[in-house]
Amino acid sequence: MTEEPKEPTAAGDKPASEAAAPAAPAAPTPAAPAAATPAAPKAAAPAAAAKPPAAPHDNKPAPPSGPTDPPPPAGAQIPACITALQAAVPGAVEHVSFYIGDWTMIVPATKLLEAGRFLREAPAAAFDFCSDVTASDWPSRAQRFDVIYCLYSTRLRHRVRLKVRAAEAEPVPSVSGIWPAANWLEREVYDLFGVNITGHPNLTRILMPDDWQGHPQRKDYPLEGPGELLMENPLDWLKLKQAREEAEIE
Amino acid sequence: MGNAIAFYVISALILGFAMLVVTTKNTVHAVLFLVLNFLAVAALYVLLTAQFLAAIQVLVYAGGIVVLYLFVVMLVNLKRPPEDHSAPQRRPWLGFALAGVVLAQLGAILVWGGAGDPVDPHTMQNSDLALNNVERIGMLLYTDYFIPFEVASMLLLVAMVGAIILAKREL
Amino acid sequence: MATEARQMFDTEELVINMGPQHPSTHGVLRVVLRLDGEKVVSSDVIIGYLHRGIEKLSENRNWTQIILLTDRMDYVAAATNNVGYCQTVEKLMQIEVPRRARYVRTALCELQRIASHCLWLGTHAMDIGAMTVFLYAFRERELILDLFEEYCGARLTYNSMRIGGLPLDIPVGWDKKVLEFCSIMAEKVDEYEELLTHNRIWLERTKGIGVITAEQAIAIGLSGPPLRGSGVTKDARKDEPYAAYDEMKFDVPIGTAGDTYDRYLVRLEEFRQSIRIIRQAIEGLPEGPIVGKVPRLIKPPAGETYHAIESPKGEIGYFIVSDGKSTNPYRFRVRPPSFCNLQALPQLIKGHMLADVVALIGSLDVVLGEVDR
Amino acid sequence: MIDTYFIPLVKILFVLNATLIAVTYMVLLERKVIAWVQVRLGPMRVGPYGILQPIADAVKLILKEDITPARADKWVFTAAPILVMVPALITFAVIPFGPSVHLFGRDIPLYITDVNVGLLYIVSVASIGVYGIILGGWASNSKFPLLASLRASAQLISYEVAVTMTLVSLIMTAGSLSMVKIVESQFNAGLWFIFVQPVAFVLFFIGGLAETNRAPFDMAEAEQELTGGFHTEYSGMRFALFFLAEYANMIVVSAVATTLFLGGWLAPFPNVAWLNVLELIPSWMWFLMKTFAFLYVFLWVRATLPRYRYDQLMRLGWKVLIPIAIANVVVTGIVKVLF
Repeated sequence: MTEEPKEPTAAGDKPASEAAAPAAPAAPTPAAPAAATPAAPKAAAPAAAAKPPAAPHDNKPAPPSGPTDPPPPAGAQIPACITALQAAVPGAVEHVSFYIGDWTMIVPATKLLEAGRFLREAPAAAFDFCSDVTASDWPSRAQRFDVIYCLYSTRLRHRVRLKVRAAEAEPVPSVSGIWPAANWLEREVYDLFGVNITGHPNLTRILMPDDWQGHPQRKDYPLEGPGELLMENPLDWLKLKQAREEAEIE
Repeated sequence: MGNAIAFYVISALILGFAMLVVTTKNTVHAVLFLVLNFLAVAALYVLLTAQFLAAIQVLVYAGGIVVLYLFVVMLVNLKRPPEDHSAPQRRPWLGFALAGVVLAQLGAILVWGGAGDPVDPHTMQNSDLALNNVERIGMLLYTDYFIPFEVASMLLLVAMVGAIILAKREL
Repeated sequence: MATEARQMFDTEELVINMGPQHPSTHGVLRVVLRLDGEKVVSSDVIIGYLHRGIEKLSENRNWTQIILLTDRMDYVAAATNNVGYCQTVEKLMQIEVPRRARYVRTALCELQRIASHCLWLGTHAMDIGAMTVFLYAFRERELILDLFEEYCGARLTYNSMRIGGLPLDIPVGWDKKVLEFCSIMAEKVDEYEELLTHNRIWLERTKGIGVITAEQAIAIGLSGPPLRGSGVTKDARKDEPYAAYDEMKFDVPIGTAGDTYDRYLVRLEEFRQSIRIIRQAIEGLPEGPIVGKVPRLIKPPAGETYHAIESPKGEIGYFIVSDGKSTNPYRFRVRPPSFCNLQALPQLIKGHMLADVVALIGSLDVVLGEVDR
Repeated sequence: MIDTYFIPLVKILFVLNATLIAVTYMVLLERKVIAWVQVRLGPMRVGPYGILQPIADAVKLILKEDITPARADKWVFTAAPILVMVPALITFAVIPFGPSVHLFGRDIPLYITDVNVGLLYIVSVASIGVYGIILGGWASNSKFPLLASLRASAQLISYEVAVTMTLVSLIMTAGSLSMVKIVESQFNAGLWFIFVQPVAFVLFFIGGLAETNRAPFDMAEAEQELTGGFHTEYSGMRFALFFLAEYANMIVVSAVATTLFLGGWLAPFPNVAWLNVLELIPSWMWFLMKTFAFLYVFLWVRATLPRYRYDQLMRLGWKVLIPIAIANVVVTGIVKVLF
């Protein structure tokens, strides 16, 4: 498990909770120790810096630092496709995990395209159906986004999940070249999370209006919508609203 | 007496519509006046008890050809605004000169054309021609004027094939 | 000279906005079509008009409240959404669902499939001009809605499942009514077949329209009847059996040419297979409890999973991450089949006429509530 | 004086009003027939069994606001529905509803006039009807109606050719263009022309469907694709004119088909002796019954058949109907020469 270099300001508890997770057997344990201080919103977070650190309503425990990727239990036999990938593309598989019947591989962004092409062509894997591409947001983690690719093979009828960790502006190569199905799915990930996907034929917003500010499905995006507060300054918002009214009128 | 008045009214209509066709700015209106012009000519045929010709005039001219003009005008009209009167490529004097020449020819035909004595419309009413003019036109067309009829049909065929080659992109 | 004459006749491309308010786009779908005369040169699909942010909303709801939200995604097949969601959470919490509940779930899913296919057949035929089939298909759908109303009190948004099993047992006499419905439905499907399958105009409007090969279909991510219409045998009920499908005997209809007509035949055959499954499920309904051991306060352990089932539109998948502490899911993601099937629309309608665009939107059977979430 | 002006005027008024009432009740009949086919009841609320529905529709359409879209060509926009309705109505001038009847001591023929180019008059007037649809689509100055009007003009022209070619073979058997003489020739032949010219009948029926934008050929106002086709922008009285003109055209086509193929006012097999009991039903009643039967088939076809695509429609028109019609003319010619 290579340790990524931690930012000094990160909440001190990060390595402790990481160590706690793998040691515990597959049975779940409360990941975040009670002492975690409410994670102050990072300076990088898009929320207006001027906003006072909105302490989440106090009874909610601190957001977990990252997804639990329990390592495979000792007895489980790693499926052929993963071992074939590890052999074919060195360094492609950072971590393999197994949880209630699903195999997941954590793949570095740089090796994603190679791994994807291998998984699609290799006879042992034959993942020709990319059923889903989505992301999950862990604001307290340096590489905040987890881009998840759920793959399925129509011939061998088995599933696997790839995970790529990416920071806010870190480029993630688009797999729409390998699986055209991922085209719209990646557009949605960009639209709702703001993951910087590169090499996508037409990366524009798909669900939100084109002139929308911000990415709604991030954890620090207020549930009730942008309102005046989120804009860098309310004046932009007013100008935008008037422009939109004129557009309707003429 | 009624026929004479009708004749003058209808010819006035024909001339009026013809003028309007040339002068209106909006091309679609021009085409519509052309249709009215053809209908007035058909009315004139009815006046001359040539019902078959009137029906054919309405069917072929007013109902067929001008619809295709309208078809083209509607497509073309979409793109370019009608050019104004002072467009460089207009040659007004040449136009008036040609019109003058045509007018002179018509005048000549009218004066020396050896027009027979006009048949008074009443006898026309129940003459053999009026009663079954379809048969008479049929006989005339397929006996005396058979060759021009065949040449005309060949001409039309060639025109149709030409149009298809030009317009259809992938043959 | 010919080329110069050619320019003379080059008509300009006509850009037409089909939707978002249009009689045959089955919801607020907007397709911008660039037409050359009647042929579609290129098109792009604009969605998002019905985006209610269900995924963001469900991250602030507790686990049982989310069942309501899943009703409103594919509002034509709500029961299947509920079953899909509950099974994902049961997989997360490793709860064992009793056999009786699984049988009822199978029956409900298949009833929902027939209802969804009835609506598809009605609107698809209406778009191509055959107005009568719409009324016949909706007459049958009415019977199913009555059955659902009797079971869970609602006709459209059922809220018909609970995590761990059923909210309540099936009412007395309900199973007899379902069997009676199956017999009625069997001959009604033959009636649809009579009206359309060998109808010259129907054949001409659907055969060879919107052809997509098996590889293209898999690559673009089609699933469900559109994928099986191109000859790919992928059906979550057979590949990853859930509920009680492993105990049911049924076969999966597969098309060959991958055109609108084959997708129509596949769905028509699915009518009959669903009736067969419902009969087996209801006749073999075992006795026993209807809910598994579910803790009062549902808090699945930390972890994430992806579980896909076969909705009438295709493979609907739930990717849920729970952080083990709070009563809300940390991340709730739905893989909507209509969204992925709709992605194939520009590729399908290229080079077809305007009337085919309408037939193809119907053939993909898209529900905008699910596309926009 | 009475004969030449007064009686034709009365006949014209009678036929015109009868047609307008028939057209409004055609709307109700269509909704009822399609409803029965679709296992529902149709309009039942206005008056007993929905009888007064047409009046309700008429009043509603009169009261509805009449909108002219911005930058639409006002004159042409108003003229279009008139250009569709008028040709449909003036065709009734030559349709014979019955032989002459003895009323008020005078023999009154049950038709307004008998022009010796009757059939040609009908076809040429029908070709004027095309203008209304084209101009209606163009004048509303929006994309969908324009596309619909382009489609409609191409469809009507190609089916006009098909119908005219079909009628040529019929005129060869009937021997005259005048509608009254056609019916009389069916009387002399002792057979309706549907038995003499079955192919022409089928072609005329299909052509008639296409001419009036009905059933499998209603491309011009395909709601699903062109959101209402050429009369999308129309509302109020102008829309009513378009709407009623369609039904008037339907009645015209049925009446013409009855006169040409089903023996106008003749009872079936007119001069078969023992069938004379059928003469009890007056001749014009026969005409109305046959026209109604034809109209019923129109509605029935609309309820069941899906719609053709635009290019299939044109292919059917040019590659199927016209060749068959021409072949039919040739065969009729040969038969007439041999026998």
